[in-house]
Amino acid sequence: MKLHYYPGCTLKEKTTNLDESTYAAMKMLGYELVEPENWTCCGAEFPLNEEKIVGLAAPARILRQVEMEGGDKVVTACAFCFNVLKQTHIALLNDPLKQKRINAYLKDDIRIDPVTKERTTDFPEYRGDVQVLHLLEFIQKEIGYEKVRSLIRRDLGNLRAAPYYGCRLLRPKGETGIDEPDDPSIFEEFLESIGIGVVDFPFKQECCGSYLSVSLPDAASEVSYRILRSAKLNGADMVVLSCPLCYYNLDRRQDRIREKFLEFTGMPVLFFTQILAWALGVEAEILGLDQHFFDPRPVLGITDKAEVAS
Amino acid sequence: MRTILKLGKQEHRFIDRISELSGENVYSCYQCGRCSAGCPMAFEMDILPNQLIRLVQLGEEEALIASKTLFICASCFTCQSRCPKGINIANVAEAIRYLAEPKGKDHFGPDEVPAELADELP
Amino acid sequence: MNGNGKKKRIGVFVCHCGVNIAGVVDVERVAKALEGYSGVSFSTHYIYMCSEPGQNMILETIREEKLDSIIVAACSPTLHEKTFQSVIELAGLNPYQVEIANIREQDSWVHSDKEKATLKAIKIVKSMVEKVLQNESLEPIRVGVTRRALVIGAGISGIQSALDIADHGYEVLLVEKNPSIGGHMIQLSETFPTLDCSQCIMTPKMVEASRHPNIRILTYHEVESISGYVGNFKVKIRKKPRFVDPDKCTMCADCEDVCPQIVSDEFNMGLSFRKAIYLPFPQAVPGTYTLDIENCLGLLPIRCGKCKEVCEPDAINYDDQETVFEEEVGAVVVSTGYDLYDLNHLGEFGGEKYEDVINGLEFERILSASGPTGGEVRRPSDGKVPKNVVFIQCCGSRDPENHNPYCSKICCMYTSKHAMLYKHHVPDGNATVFYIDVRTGGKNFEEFYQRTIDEDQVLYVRGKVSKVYKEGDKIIVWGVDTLTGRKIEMEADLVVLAMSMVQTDGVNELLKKLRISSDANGWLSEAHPKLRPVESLNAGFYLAGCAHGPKDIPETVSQASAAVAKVGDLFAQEQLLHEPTVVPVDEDLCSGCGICVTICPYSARELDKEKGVVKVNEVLCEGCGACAAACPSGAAQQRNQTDDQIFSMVRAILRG
Amino acid sequence: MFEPQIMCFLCKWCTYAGADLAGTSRMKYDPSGINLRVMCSSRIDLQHILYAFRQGADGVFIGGCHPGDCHYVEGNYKTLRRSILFAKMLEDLGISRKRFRLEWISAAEGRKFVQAMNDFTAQIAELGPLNLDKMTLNNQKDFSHE
Ligand SMILES: Cc1cc2nc3c(=O)[nH]c(=O)nc-3n(C[C@H](O)[C@H](O)[C@H](O)COP(=O)(O)OP(=O)(O)OC[C@H]3O[C@@H](n4cnc5c(N)ncnc54)[C@H](O)[C@@H]3O)c2cc1C
Ligand SMILES: Cc1cc2nc3c(=O)[nH]c(=O)nc-3n(C[C@H](O)[C@H](O)[C@H](O)COP(=O)(O)OP(=O)(O)OC[C@H]3O[C@@H](n4cnc5c(N)ncnc54)[C@H](O)[C@@H]3O)c2cc1C
Ligand code: SF4
Ligand code: SF4
Ligand code: SF4
Ligand code: SF4
Ligand code: SF4
Ligand code: SF4
Ligand code: SF4
Ligand code: SF4
Repeated sequence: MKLHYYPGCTLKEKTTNLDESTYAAMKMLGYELVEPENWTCCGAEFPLNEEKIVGLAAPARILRQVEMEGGDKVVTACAFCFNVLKQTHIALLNDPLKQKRINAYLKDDIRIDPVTKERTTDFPEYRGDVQVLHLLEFIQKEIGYEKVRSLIRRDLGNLRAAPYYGCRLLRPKGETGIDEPDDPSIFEEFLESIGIGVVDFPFKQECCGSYLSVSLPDAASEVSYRILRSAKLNGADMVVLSCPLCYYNLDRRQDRIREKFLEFTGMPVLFFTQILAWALGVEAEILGLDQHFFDPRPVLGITDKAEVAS
Repeated sequence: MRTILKLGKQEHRFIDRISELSGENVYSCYQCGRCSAGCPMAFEMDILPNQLIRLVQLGEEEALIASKTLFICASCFTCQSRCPKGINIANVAEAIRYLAEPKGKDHFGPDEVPAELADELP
Repeated sequence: MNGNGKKKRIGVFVCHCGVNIAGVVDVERVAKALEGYSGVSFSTHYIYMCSEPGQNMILETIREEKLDSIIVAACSPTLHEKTFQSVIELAGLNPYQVEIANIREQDSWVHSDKEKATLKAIKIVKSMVEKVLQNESLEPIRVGVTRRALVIGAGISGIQSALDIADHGYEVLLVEKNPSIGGHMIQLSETFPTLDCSQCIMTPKMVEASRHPNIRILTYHEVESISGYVGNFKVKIRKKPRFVDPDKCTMCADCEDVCPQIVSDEFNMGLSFRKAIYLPFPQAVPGTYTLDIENCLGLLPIRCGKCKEVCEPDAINYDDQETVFEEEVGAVVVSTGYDLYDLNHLGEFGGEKYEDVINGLEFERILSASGPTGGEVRRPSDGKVPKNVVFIQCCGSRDPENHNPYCSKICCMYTSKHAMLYKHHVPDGNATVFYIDVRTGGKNFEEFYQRTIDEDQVLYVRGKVSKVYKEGDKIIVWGVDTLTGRKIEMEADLVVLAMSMVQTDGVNELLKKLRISSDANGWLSEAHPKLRPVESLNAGFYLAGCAHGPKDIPETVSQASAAVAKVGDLFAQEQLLHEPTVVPVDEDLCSGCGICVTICPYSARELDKEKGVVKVNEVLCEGCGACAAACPSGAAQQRNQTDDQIFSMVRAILRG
Repeated sequence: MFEPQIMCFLCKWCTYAGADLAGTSRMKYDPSGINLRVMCSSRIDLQHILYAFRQGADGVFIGGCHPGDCHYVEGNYKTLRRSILFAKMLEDLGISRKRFRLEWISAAEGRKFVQAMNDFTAQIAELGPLNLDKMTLNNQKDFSHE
């Protein structure tokens, strides 16, 4: 089955492991992912300000492209992109005036084909009909946990994973979130369906430090550490998440966390699609597990290349 | 510290401008402090999120523009999800930053990102 | 013409009110202008109509001129309509044959142009003549009163109401859904602001209620439906099977001892266990065991049947059945109390995940001398004495965005009490209260709160908590002190949440059937927020206690007694008199469209399916006239304000 | 000068009492309106309004209790809903909707009643006479009762 998938720039450049594992997992689940043609960056941050409404044009263009290609929904694996696209979708849906203003930009689009140098103009407006789904939601609503369960090939029953939502899957509270901001369960349900043990920990919805790892690295480390520590205290073998920024702060920056908090010994951090693909029997090489700061392979039982397929 | 409280035209214009830019009704904050209690970055801030809103209510534009908090807020929306009055402080902070920009108060420009981080940062 | 087709003889009496009217309106001219106007056979003016000589003049004129109806052109009807009604009654006429033409408040006092005011007065008087011409003589609708009350819910409000009604000398049915009366108050430890032991002041009342000859207590019963109208209700009551005969049960506890089924104890807020056959608490009224069929293994001897075997007095009857019976009452007091907001709404506090994060009622049980910890403050998880207790106010209250917008009113006080009592039990412990405001608007409440800080050294921190979670053995609380501008993180052994009060489950469904409205938050609505606070808009229903909104015990008891005073008003009447200016139906004209049925706010109209016309319960009709305006076929005509009357009045006003 | 005739239907509990209050407070207002007391504003129906216009009214005024204050729970909401319809139907019949007004005036709002009367009278004076009575006099229903 074909399905529109918006990867976002980070997944193509930096966290290719999230992108590749998404492709691999979805293939196992019977989906062929289709990226909207000529997709651009979503802007990475939803404009929080009425004056910066132009910022909606980029994500709206992506949705329009999906619409042009006849799609009625688009999934993302990145929590950040999901959040921007979903907020854009809702903002345009609820505010006809905004939709009009943005469409004024979209109509003036010009595209020049890099090869033929052909100019395309006269683009249609975005009608607002594209449903934005995070992959976790797509699995819950459209694939169904039963189906996932039936396709599991590796037994992860002896492992315990802490689902980390972070901010962008749940907040701002309201239509944008995929679950209750302070009592979510969709990630847990997902993990249960792939047969891994689930750890409930109170920091699952806390912020990872976001971009403050640039401006206030120490503060960000502290915030990240609290999350990892809480997961560990509650018996997690790994943290599972869906946001590249959270991944950056929680995994890639574990060096800094260790410097600051000497008692911290490290914690594997995986994208949910990696653990899904692994459970579905995808080979380890495809999953980009070697890109992680804290190598998750030992905890998954991957020693060298000797994979245990069941 | 002393504030000579004067809610004149200028102050109201400022408060209304912030409300308009952010889409939040800053008048409705009743200073429960819940935003600050749950804010993950509060420990780094010079003024707490609830104080940020308070200063808007007092029309203290300058104190706000001078505050570090504006650039520490991580836009995590924890405050928004728990505020009894549904106020989104990240939006308010963004609105103040917007007003501060022409005054040259951007805290951390992209060129200041260390090169080794720039490669990896999403 | 009047209803009988006879010509009317109308008298017009124009009042000067000294110069109040006559100074602006030419009263003589008014009286003149009415002479000979349709149906008017006499017209005069006089200086003070309401004075004794004025009244006498009217009386004599009626007799001499053989008048059958009169118009008094004077002040507003609100002032003297009653006066002149008595005058014509003295003359042997029906009070509905007098109409007041308001030429003072709505004419002479508000205009200064004499000519215009006079012309206006003439039109006003003529319009009233047109009305009285078609007025019917009416008798008030009389209905009897059943002097017997139903009280729903037997907490302190219901018990107080029942006792007061019974002391007035009337019979009361006190219906309680639980196995015992007592409500929440019997669960409390000590009560602010005086710290009396709740059981000590409550138990005597419960016993008194059970012994009062005028009170019939129906515990383990529920009201199924109520029909009828004020003074004459029919109530269907459902008796739930208790499987134990209260008259035979000696409370020997033998059954309890052998029962293998252990379930969580509601009375102790789940902090202890009970058996499937149980006594809810030692002072329960009625003093009898109850077999909880939901949790019983099954009554068949093959499944269990142990309790019946050991019961010496043979009080247990496995064949007990649910029954529904009907009773007649004249008034209903609704005193169904409150529930606490569910902890699960607060995910950021862990919902119900953490055993040591509890609500106020659980803490009451922990503090109670007869509670699950025997009156020692021990925390639920491991029975340790907590050394750091954090109290969090306004949980689920004052939060229009996520929870309930209202203030629950009592939690500031009970939190203060909790902190104080905790310090009495654990003097070396720390009590910290997180609050937004401390509201102590009751007699001696502020003094009580100040004692909590002055003498018991409880620390009040101003700021609303945002997160409570567990780390190992410790509970961590994230708050803020808005007074110093510091974010606060602290460890606690026990956290007590002042959960919002909410309407009792199921009450609104019941009351919707009774047409008692509730506000946006689910609390029952009073007839007027200031002037009729204990009556429902629906006549015959009275409100007492927390069913109407959050309240403490003193207020609950005052409201209960006030409601009973209103019940007394009702029962003191020989017969209920009802305004007859209602809207009946002309069956010949009625098409049975049913429009009026949906319009009527009092359900006074009902479609008679067989006859295809509407039936009107004149006792329920309040005479608003909304149905008359809506009826497409003119079948609904308001007595003494028919469409024809309105038309003729309009004509007189505009052409008169 | 044109002196309008205004037919006022006032609810007994609120607006009629408000008009009384204007009287006891000795406020002065234009005498063009004459009041008819009904139990509730919801007693008034389109036919009453049309009849008034046919009998020569230049304006029709309905006064009721503020929303939420109705003595009969929700009568004024019914009036409100109906009056929207009335206004539309009047327009259809060629009568400006400005000649019809619904106001919520409580028993405490004597001043508001005075303002409403002056205001409405001025508005009608501006519109000029309606003269509907002259146009339709012949086919008018006869309510004489001699
Ligand atoms: C933690 C806590 C501490 C408190 N401490 C104090 C204090 O120290 N001092 C003070 O003054 N106040 C205190 N209060 C307030 C006090 O509990 C209430 O004011 C009082 O109990 C209200 O009594 P009530 O009769 O209205 O309601 P309830 O006590 O709730 O009684 C209602 C009764 O109606 C029954 N019922 C409900 N629905 C039905 C139905 N459909 N059919 C039949 N029966 C039904 C219920 O089972 C219950 O028995 C406290 C409250 C709390 C939560
Ligand atoms: C500024 C202010 C604003 C308020 N606003 C509101 C509001 O918006 N809403 C609200 O619900 N409440 C309000 N209240 C409260 C409200 O005024 C009272 O609740 C209410 O008036 C109390 O009525 P009462 O009959 O008990 O006392 P009072 O109104 O004081 O009446 C007592 C009467 O007794 C008479 N009297 C006193 N001594 C004697 C004697 N020895 N012999 C004979 N007669 C005597 C007095 O002359 C007086 O007429 C307000 C109060 C204040 C001060
Ligand atoms: S949580 Fe909301 S209401 Fe409370 S202080 Fe913060 S912004 Fe104000
Ligand atoms: S959005 Fe900003 S102010 Fe609000 S909780 Fe997050 S970091 Fe704090
Ligand atoms: S009846 Fe009314 S108007 Fe006449 S004297 Fe008495 S108070 Fe004055
Ligand atoms: S054994 Fe019988 S008498 Fe004894 S408590 Fe049980 S039911 Fe009552
Ligand atoms: S029959 Fe039921 S109540 Fe009796 S002992 Fe057995 S389980 Fe308990
Ligand atoms: S009574 Fe106090 S604790 Fe309860 S809701 Fe009101 S302010 Fe909050
Ligand atoms: S007059 Fe009012 S109360 Fe009476 S039947 Fe008609 S709508 Fe109902
Ligand atoms: S609206 Fe008139 S015709 Fe229709 S059911 Fe009621 S009384 Fe009969």
